[in-house]
Amino acid sequence: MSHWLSLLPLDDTIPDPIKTAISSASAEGDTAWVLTSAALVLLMTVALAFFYGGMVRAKNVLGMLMQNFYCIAAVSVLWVLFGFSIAFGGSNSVWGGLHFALLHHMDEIIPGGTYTTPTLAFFAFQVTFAIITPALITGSTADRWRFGAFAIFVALWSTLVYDPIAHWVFAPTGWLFKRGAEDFAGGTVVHANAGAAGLAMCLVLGKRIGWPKQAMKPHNVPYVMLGAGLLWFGWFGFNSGSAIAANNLASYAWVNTNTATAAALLGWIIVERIRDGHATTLGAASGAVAGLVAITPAAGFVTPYGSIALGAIAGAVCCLCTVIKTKIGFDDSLDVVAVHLVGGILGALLIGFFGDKATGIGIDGIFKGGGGHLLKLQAEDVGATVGYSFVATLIIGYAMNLVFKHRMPEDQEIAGMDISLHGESAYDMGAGTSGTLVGAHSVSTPAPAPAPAPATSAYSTASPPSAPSITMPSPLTPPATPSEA
Amino acid sequence: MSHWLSLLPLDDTIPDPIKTAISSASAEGDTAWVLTSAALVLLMTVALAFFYGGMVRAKNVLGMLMQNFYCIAAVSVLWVLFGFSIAFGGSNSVWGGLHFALLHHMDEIIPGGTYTTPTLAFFAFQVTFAIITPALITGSTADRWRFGAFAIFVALWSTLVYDPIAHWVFAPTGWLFKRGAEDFAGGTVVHANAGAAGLAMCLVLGKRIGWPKQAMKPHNVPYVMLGAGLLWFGWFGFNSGSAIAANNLASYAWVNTNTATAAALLGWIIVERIRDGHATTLGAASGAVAGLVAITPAAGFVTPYGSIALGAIAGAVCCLCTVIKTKIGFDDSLDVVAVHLVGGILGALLIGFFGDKATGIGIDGIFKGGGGHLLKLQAEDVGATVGYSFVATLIIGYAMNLVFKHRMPEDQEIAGMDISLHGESAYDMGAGTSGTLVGAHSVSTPAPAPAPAPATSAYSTASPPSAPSITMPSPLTPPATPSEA
Amino acid sequence: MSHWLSLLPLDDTIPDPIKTAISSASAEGDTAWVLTSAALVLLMTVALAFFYGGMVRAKNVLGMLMQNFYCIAAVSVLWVLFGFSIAFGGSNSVWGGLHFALLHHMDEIIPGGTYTTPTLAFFAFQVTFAIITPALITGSTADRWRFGAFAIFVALWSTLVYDPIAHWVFAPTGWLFKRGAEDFAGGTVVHANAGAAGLAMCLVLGKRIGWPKQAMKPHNVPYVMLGAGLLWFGWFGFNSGSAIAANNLASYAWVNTNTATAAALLGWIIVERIRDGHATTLGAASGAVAGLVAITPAAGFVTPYGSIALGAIAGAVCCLCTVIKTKIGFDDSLDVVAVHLVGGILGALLIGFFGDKATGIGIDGIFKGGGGHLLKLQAEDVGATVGYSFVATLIIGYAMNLVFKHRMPEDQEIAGMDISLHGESAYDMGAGTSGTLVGAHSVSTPAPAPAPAPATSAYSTASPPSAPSITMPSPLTPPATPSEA
Amino acid sequence: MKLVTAVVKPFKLDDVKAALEAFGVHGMTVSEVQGYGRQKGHTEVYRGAEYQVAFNPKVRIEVVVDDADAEDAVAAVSKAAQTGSIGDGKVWVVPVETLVRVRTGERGSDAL
Amino acid sequence: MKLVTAVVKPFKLDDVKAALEAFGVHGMTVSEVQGYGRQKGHTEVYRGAEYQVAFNPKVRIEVVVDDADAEDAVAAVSKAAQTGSIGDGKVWVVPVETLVRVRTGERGSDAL
Amino acid sequence: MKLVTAVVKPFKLDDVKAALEAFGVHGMTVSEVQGYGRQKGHTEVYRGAEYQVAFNPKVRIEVVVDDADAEDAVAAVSKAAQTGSIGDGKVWVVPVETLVRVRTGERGSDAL
Ligand SMILES: Nc1ncnc2c1ncn2[C@@H]1O[C@H](COP(=O)(O)OP(=O)(O)O)[C@@H](O)[C@H]1O
Ligand SMILES: Nc1ncnc2c1ncn2[C@@H]1O[C@H](COP(=O)(O)OP(=O)(O)O)[C@@H](O)[C@H]1O
Ligand SMILES: Nc1ncnc2c1ncn2[C@@H]1O[C@H](COP(=O)(O)OP(=O)(O)O)[C@@H](O)[C@H]1O
Repeated sequence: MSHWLSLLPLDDTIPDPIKTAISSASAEGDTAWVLTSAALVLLMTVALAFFYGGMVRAKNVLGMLMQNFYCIAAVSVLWVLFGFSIAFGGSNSVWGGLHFALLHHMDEIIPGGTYTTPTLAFFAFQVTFAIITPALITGSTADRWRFGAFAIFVALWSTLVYDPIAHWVFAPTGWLFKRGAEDFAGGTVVHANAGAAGLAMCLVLGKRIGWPKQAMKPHNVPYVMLGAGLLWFGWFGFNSGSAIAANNLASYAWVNTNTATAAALLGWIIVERIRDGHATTLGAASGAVAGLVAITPAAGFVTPYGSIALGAIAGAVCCLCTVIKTKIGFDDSLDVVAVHLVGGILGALLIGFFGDKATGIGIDGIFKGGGGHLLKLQAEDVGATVGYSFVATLIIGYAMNLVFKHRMPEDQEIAGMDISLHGESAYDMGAGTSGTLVGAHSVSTPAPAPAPAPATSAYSTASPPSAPSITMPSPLTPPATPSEA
Repeated sequence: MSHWLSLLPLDDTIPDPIKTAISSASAEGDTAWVLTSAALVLLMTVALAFFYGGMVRAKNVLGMLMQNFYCIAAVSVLWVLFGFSIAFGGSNSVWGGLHFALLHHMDEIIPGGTYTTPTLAFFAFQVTFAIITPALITGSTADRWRFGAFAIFVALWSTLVYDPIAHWVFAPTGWLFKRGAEDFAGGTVVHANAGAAGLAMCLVLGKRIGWPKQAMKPHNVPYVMLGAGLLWFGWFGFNSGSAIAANNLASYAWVNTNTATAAALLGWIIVERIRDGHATTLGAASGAVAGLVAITPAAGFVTPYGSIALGAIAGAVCCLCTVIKTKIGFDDSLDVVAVHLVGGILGALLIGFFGDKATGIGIDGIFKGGGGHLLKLQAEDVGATVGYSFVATLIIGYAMNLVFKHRMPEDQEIAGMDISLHGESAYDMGAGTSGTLVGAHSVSTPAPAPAPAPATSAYSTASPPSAPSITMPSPLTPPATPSEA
Repeated sequence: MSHWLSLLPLDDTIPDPIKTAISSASAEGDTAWVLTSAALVLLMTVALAFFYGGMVRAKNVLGMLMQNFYCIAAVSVLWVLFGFSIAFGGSNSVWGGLHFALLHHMDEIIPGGTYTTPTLAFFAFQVTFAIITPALITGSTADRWRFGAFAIFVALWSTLVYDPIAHWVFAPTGWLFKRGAEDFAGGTVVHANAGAAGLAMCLVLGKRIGWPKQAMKPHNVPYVMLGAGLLWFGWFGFNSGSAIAANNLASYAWVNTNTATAAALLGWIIVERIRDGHATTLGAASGAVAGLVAITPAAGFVTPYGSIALGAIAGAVCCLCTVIKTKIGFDDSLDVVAVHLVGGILGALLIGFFGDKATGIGIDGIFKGGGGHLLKLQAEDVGATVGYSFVATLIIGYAMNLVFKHRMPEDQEIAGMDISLHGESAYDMGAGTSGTLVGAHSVSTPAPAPAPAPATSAYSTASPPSAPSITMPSPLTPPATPSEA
Repeated sequence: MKLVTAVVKPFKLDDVKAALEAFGVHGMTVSEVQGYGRQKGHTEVYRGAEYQVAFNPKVRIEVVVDDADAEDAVAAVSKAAQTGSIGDGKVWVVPVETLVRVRTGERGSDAL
Repeated sequence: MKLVTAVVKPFKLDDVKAALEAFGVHGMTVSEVQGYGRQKGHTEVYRGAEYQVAFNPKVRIEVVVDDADAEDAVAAVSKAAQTGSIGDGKVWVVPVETLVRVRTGERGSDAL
Repeated sequence: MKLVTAVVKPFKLDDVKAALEAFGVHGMTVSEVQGYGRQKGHTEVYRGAEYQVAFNPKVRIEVVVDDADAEDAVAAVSKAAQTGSIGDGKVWVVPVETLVRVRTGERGSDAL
C-alpha cells in the first residue's frame, strides 16, 4: 500500500494558496470514492453472510448470518475504541499504540500517510477490512460453534491477530510495508490471514457430526449466487478503493479486479467440466470469489492482460484444492483454505511474476525482467502473515477451550444452530405447525427456561391458558369478539 | 441541516475566475457523492420491502413488497409534480409553494441553500427521503390494508404530512430549521414522523384477524437479514450523503452511522440474551435498524465515541419497547413504533446530551457543557413533528374510512394479500398443483371475473377448451405436435 | 453519446498550469462517479439474473443464474482481449480495429473522446454495458438452451453483433453517432439490440416443451422484485453514469431515470388493474424495467416532466405487448421482446417528440418545435440496429445449429436445467432425500459417468462402500468413532 | 387399531390438536397437502396470462388410535375442525394391523 | 369405501385430475413426495464432492371413493398417469371404514 | 399386500433405505412430515414474543410389500430407524387390496 500519493499535476509556478485550494477540490472527488468504497466493503460482509448462508444446511442458515452480522457490530465498536489505533497509529513497526484510541486526533494524517481524504474517511474504509477478515473464518467453522464462544473469539482475534498484521503490512510504519512487500488491498492481511486462521480453528473445533459421510449440500444455491454477485460488486470498493483516490490507479485496480475475477470463474468451471462432467453454478460463484481473492494483493501492480493469467490460474488451482480436505480429513466446511488461504497466497506470490510498474506504482516482477527480488519480498510477506496467523489463532483457540467449550452439545448441533442457539426458524411456509404464541417477554416477567409449558402470557387476562380446549373459538374467526379495534 | 456550506479553503488572494473554476471542480466530487447517495437511499426502500417482507407470513409477502414499490413510484411522480416544491420552494416558513413545481427553475439554488451540487442532484437526493417515509408506515399496517385504499393514502399523506414537515425542518426557510433544531438526516422528519403515522394508522385499521393469539412468525428470516444488510449499506447515503458534500463532515456522518448501528445491534441482542435466553438474528437485524434510526438525526452532530453510547441506548430501549404493543393491545405489526418512533425521538433528544461542535457544525449539548438549550430545541422539534404527524394522519385515515373501507374482507385477509389483492403466489416449488393456464388477456377480450370456468383462450384454436379429457396428450410430451417451431 | 464534454467554467485568463491542475482536480470527481457507476452496472447483470431467475420454474433457476454469470465472465475477458478495441478503437466508422487490443494504449483518449476520466475508467464503464446486453437475451430463451451452445453463442454474438453496433452508435467515430442519432445510454445499442436478438433466438430455439398449455409460473416472485429493485438501483449508474462526469447532465439523467421508471410502473399496473382485475407485483417489477429501458436512450435529452409521459407510455404499451407472443405463438419466455425491444424502440423514437435541449445537450424534438428531423434520425438508428441485430443473430443461431444442437434433449428439459446441465439442485430443505455423498473428485481419479453406483471414494479406507448395511452406525451419531479430530 | 386421517384447514390444526389432547391422544403426524373439491380455488394472472388454481392448502393429520377410541376420535376431530364453510375437509378411518414404537419395539396399544 | 392412493409423475397431475373428473370424482388430496424405485436418480456435484440422489419427485394423490367405484377409479388413474417410461408410479387401494365430511358431519357416500 | 408406513427421524432415512434394500425391497415413497408426541418440541422467540413449537420434523416412508414380507419389513425398518431416544417414531401396517404398476398395468406382487 505504498501507493497513496497525490497524482495532481501541480506545477511549481502555481501560488501556494491556489495549490491548497486545488488540492482540496481534488480531495472531494477522492473522498467521494473512498466513502463509496467503504460502503461497498461493508456490504461485502453482508454478501459473505449469504454466500456462506446459502451453502450451509437450512437448519444452520441463521447461525451463519448471525456470526457475520456480529462481526460487523463487534469490530466496528472495537475499532473505534482501539483497533484502528493499533493498526495505524504510532511509529513502532510492530504495533501502532493508542494515539488514535476512541478516534481522537482524527484531524491528523496517520504516520507516513499520503492520502488526501479526511482521516475519518480513511478510518471508514479501513474498518470495513477489519470487519470482513474474521467474518471469512466462519466458513471453515460452520454449523458447530457456540455463539458465546464465537463472540469472544472474534474480539480476541481481531485485536491480537488482525490489528497487528494490518499494522505490519498496511501501515506505512509497519515492518513488512517498509521492506517493500506489495499487498494492494489485503491478499495477505485479509485473505491468507483469514484462511490460515480458518484452518487453525477448524482443527481446534473438530469435524461436524456426520462429516464427511452425511450429505451436507447447500440449502439455497441462489443465496450463494446472490452473495457472490454482491461480493463482486463490493470488491470494486475493496480493491479500487484501496487507491484511496479516484484516479488512474483506481481505474487499473477496477479493471484488474473485474478481469481476474472473470478469468477465475472460467478457470474454475472449465476444471469442473473436465473433472466432474458438469460446470456448476456453485463452481462459478466459487471461481469468482477465488479470482477476487487472488487479484486483491495484485490489483494495482499488474496489467489487465496479466490479470487474465493470474485469475485463470487462481480459479483452476483453487478448484483443484477443494477436494484436499476430504482426502486429508479436516472439515474446512466451506473451503476457506482452498479459496482464501490458497487464493491469497497465490495472488501475493504471482505479483512476483506478473508485477508491472506500468500501473504507476510498484516494481517489475520476473516476467517483466525485474528478477526474483519482488518474489522474495512477497514470499516473506506470506510467510510472516500466514505463520503468525496460524500459530496465534491456534493458541487463542486452544486457550479458550481451557475455559469453556467451543462446540455446541451434540443434540443441539443435530437440531441445528437456528433453533438451538438463536431460538428461531429461518423459514415458515405457513403450514400450521409453526407454533403457538405463549407470551410476550418483558424485563419484569423474565423468560422461562425453554420448556413446553405455556408461560404466563402478557395478555392472559384476555385468554387464560386454559382456553385451548376444543370449544374455544378459532383464533382466525373469532365470532364473539370483534377483530377490529 | 444547517450544515451545507462550502468548506474549500479559498483564500481571498485568489482571483475570482480561478475561485469559480476551483469551486466547480470541487463540486464534481460533491455531486459524485450526492448522486451515489441518492441511489443508495433509493435502494433503502427496496431493502425495507425485504426487511418487512421477510417478517410477514408467506401469504402476504407480495402485498408487502407491492406497497413499498408503489411508494417509490407514486412519490417519485408526485415530487416532480409538486412535492419538492412544497418542501423546498419559497420563503414561507410553513410551506414551500409551487415555484419548483414540475421541476421548473432547476437552475436556481433553493432559497437559503448553500450546497455546491446542481439543484437537480439535490432533488435526486431529497426525493428518496420522501419515498421511504410513507414506506416505513407499511410495517405497522401489515397484512390487512386494501391496495386501492393504501394507494390513495400514500398520495394524500405524502402531500399533507411529509412535504410540510420536510419544509419545516429541512428547508432553510422552515420554521423549525430557523429556530435551530438539529436533525442531520431526518430522525424527526422521516422516522419519528413515520412512526407516529404508523401508530395512527394501526389504530385506524384495527388488529389483524387472529392477533395476538395466532402464530404470526416471520416467514423468511434471511430476507429480513438481507433487508437489514442493504438498509445498513444504503443508510451511508442517507446520513453521510446529508452533508451534501464529500468532505470531513460526510466522513463524520459515515463513521457515526456505522458505529451507532453496531452498538445498537449489540445492545439489542444483549437485552434479548438476558431477557429471553437467546440472542436472535431477528434481534440483530432489528437492533441494527434501531441504531440507524437513532443516529440519523445525530450523525453530523456527535463524535464516534458518543455514537457508541447513543447506539447502545437506542438498541436496548427499542428492544424493551417491542413488547409494549402486546400488553396494551395495538397491532403495530412489525414494530414501527418501537423502532422508528421511539428510535427517532431518542436520537433527536440524545443530541441534546451528546451534541459536540467538534464535528464542525452544530452546538454543544449537556455533556459538553452546552447546557439544556439544545435539548429544549430538540424537544420542540420532536413535539411539533410527532404531534402534527399523529393528528394529521388520524384525520386522513378516518376521513378516508368515511368514503370506503381500508380493510380487506375477512375471507380475503385469511387467504392472504398475495392471492386476494394481487392474484399471485409468491412461491411455486413446482409440485404440479400450481394451476392451469386458461387464457391470455388482451384489451379486446377483457378478463372474466375470477371464476373457475376456463376463459376463451388466445390459443384455443390449437387446443379447444374441451381438450382436458383423459385422452388428451400430455402437455409435457406432445407426441403428435412437434414442440419446436 | 455526443455529450462528453468538460463543463468546467475555465476562463481564458487563467494560466495554463492552473487550468491543467483544476481540470485534473475536477476529473477526480468524474472518475469517482464513473467508477461507482461501472460497479453499479456490473451489479445490474447480477440483478437481471434474479429478475429472470425468479420468473422461471424452480428446476431451472440455476441454469438461468449460470447463463448470466457466464456472460459477465466471458465478455469481461473478451473485452480486454479485443472487444473494447472493436467498439471504441480507430477512426473507421464501421468497426474500431485492434489498436486497443489487450488494453494497450490506455494512456490515450479514444478517438474523438471528450471525457475527463482515465481511459481505463471509461473501459470499466463500457465493459459492463457489453456484459449485460447478451445477458438480456437469456430471458427469451429460458429453460431450454444447452450451456455449451450458449457459451459459444455469447462469445460470437458479443463480437459480431454487440461490438460493431456499439461502435456505430457510441463511438464518436461511428457512423450513426456521426449522423447525430441520440442514444444517451443504450436504448438501441443495448435494449432494442438485445430484444431483436432475443426474438431471433427464440425462433431458432423453438418453444419450450409444454408451452403455452402447461403452467409456467414464476417460482419465486420475491427474487423478481429483488432483481427489479437492484436493477433500478444499478440503472442510475447506467444512465446517469453515461454523462461520464458528475455534473448537471448526470443529475438530469438521474432524475429522468427515476421519474420515468416510476411513471412506467404506474402505467403498467393501471393497465393490469383495468384489463386483468388485479395490479400485480410482477407487473410492478415489469413496469419498472420497461420504464428503465425506455428512458435509457432519452435520459439526457428530455426534461423530468417529459419523463413522466415517456415512462407512462412505455409502461402501458409494454404491458399490452406481453400477451402478443401467446397469440402469435413464439415462446419469448420472459418477454424480452415486449419489454426490451418494444421499450427500447419506444424510448428512442419518443426522443423525437420529447427531445429538449434544455438539458444542455441534444436538439429539440417535435413537441419543442424542433420538427421531425430528430425523429427521422432516431428511426434510422432504430432501423439499423434492430435490423442488423435480428438478421445477424438469426444467421449465428442457425449456423451454429448446423454444427450442434442448441436444445437440450427432451428428458433433460423436463428434468430441468439445474439437475441436467449443472448437476445441482437449487434448494434443499433438509428432508433427508437430498442424496448420499459417494466421493470427492480429483484429477487423478476422474469422475465416473453419472451412474448410481458409488464411486471409489476418497475416504473409502475409513468407510468402505460396503458400509451401508443395516448394522452400520448412523453417520449422525457415530458411537465408536469420535466425531472430533 | 385404527388410523384416523383428517384433511382440514391449516389454521384449524391447533384446535384439532387441542381436541385430541383433551381426549387423551398425545401423538400425531402432520403433513402439508393441497386439496381439491367443492371449495373453489382462485385465479392468478402473470403478465396477462391467467391461471386457474383448483387446489387449496390443507393439513393432513394422521393419528393411530385404539379400536375402541376410533369413533370418538373421529367425532372430536370433526368437531374441532369445523367452521361450517365449504372446504372444511374430510376425516376417514382405515384399519391398522400392526403398530410398533421404534424406540422400544413395543407393539399395539403399548406403542401409543 | 376405499382409499385409492396414486404416486405419479408431477406433470401428470392435471391429466389424472381430468380423468377423475370425467369419471365423476370431484375431490382429492395431493401431496409432494419423493419416490425411490427402478427409475434411476441423478448425480450432483458440489465443489468436487459427488452426491448420489436416489429419489425422484412425485405427487401422491389420495381419493376416497365408493366401494363400487374403486376398480374403475384405479383404472382411470392408471391410464391417465401412464407415459410408458420407468417411474410412472404405483396405485394402491386400502379399505376405508368410516368417512366424514367435517363441514356437515355427513358420513359414508354422502360425505363425498 | 400390505402398506408399511414408518414415521422416523429424517437423518435415519438412509439407514432405513439400506435396511430395506438389504431385505430386497427396492421401492418406497417418502414425504416430509411434522410429528407431535412424547418428544418435546422447542421454543422460539421473535422480538420478545415466545412461541411454543410442539412439532418435530420427521420423514414418512411408505412401502408396499407382499403379505409374507410385512412382518420382516416392519422389523427391518424399526431396527434401522432406532436410536433409542424419544421421538424415534412409529411403524404401522395397513392392508392393501390392490396394487398397480402404472407403467405396465401389472397387478399385485408383479407390480412391486
Ligand atoms: N374424494 C376425496 N378423496 C380424498 N380427499 C378429498 C375428497 N374430496 C375432498 N377431499 C378433500 O377434502 C377437502 C375439502 O373438500 P371440499 O369438497 O372442498 O369441501 P367439503 O368437504 O366441505 O364439501 C378437499 O380440499 C380435499 O383435500
Ligand atoms: N414398494 C413400494 N412401495 C411404495 N411405493 C413404491 C414402491 N415401489 C415404488 N414405489 C413408488 O413408485 C415410484 C415408481 O417406481 P419405479 O420402480 O421407479 O418405477 P415403475 O413403477 O415404473 O417400475 C417410485 O418413485 C416410488 O414413489
Ligand atoms: N398416535 C399417533 N399417531 C400417529 N403418529 C404418531 C402417534 N404418536 C406419535 N406419532 C408419531 O411418532 C413420532 C414419535 O412419537 P413420540 O411420542 O415423540 O416418541 P416415541 O415414539 O419415541 O415414544 C411423533 O413425532 C409422531 O410423528
